[in-house]
Amino acid sequence: MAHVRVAIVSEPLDITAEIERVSAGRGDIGAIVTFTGLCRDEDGRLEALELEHYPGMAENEVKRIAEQAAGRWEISDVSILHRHGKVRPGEIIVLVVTASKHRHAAFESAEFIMDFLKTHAPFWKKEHTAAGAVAWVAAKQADDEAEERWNNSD
Amino acid sequence: MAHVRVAIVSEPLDITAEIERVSAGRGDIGAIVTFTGLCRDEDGRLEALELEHYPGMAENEVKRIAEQAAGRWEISDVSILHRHGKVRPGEIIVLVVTASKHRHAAFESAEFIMDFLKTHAPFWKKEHTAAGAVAWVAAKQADDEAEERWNNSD
Amino acid sequence: MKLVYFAWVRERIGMAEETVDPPRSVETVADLLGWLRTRGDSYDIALGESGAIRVALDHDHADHDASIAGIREVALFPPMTGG
Amino acid sequence: MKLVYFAWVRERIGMAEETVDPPRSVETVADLLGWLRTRGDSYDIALGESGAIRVALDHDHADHDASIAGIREVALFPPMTGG
Repeated sequence: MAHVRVAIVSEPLDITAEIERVSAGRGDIGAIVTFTGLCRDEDGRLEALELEHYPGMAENEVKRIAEQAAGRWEISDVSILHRHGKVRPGEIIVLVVTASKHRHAAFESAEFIMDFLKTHAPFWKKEHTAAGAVAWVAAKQADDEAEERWNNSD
Repeated sequence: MAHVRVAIVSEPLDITAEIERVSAGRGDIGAIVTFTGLCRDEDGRLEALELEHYPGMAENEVKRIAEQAAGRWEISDVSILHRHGKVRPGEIIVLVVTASKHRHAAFESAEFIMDFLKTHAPFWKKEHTAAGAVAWVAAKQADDEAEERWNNSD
Repeated sequence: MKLVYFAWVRERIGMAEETVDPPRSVETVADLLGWLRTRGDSYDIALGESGAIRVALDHDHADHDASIAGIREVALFPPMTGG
Repeated sequence: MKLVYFAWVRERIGMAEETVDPPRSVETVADLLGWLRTRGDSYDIALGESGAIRVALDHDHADHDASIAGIREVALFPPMTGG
């Protein structure tokens, strides 16, 4: 069974530390895929994103997604780290790391995890613009469709 | 057009430095995907991989693959770094970084690049075992098939 | 039964959580949403586009036709935008 | 015309590169491979499984039926195993 690590944190995420944690002293990993989701500045309009989450459920749901990926692909390690609270442009919102002997398992499991995080993890983004406006980010139809495709057998 | 960076080097590769190079001071990147291909120890049997390459052609071919990816997906940055010479277990053989506003472009372009590197980049791996044996690594049929699928329209 | 609200559902209702004791006729999530909307304008505005309301029962995603029998915590929120 | 060899093709032929002047009848990569195999056992062993031999003409991948007219550097090597 894969090593699964999940964390919902309010501090900045460190990709280097997470890769190091997964790969240090290991001779059995051939492929590591990382996905880093960053806060964009929207052409300078955005001052910050505020990430609300559902404590308790968020951890459970993210862990469930990690375990689903580990059950579906031959991966030795999976880490999912997600910020909550205020995030500034250029900072990391979400970090996914998957490791495997084989590259396709590492790629596909990371993409699966991102598609399910978007549609299943109880987080909500609110935009704070430099001009002082505040608005909830709307969910994207494209994210539902991205998740849907994993329900087909492949 | 995307920022393309390609390097064929004999020194250890640094994933952190490359992510930093791509993302530092940028507010327009929403997604970064990295692929790290590591030298496995084959249950302790492997002492080192020796990577032979075709100087001149290797740089050209890797650059061509990066540019193909940049032409096919909406990516703002693509880096491909590849080792040559002796590589020890746990060290990085190849590092691919793609950045985009959108996650699917970043994932797919990185996977495309890896599939084409395996079949088109003029590198050859030789195994040196701890017991002193030496053998060329055979190409995998699976790699040809992985490359083939990108020729279908999608 | 504890109700918890998130994002614009929370803002429109004007609170993050409350404890309620719905009548026996409220058996499903859909029943609960209908009953809540009778409790005031803020609820009606928050839950009016009921197709946009997502639900979790004791931390598990659920559909609007799910039974709420025995559930301790019902969460109501908009479509998620994490990741 | 410069020939360069890599991996086990290089090891079996016993050198990394050489300059050759094939006869006029040698027009394609396949012709070149056939002519090289007449030059000695080491060539015959290296290039015998011709289906396993990959080719680049002036740094571009090419098929065995490609013309070598005007080419300055021909590379012969096994299937690649990089990445």
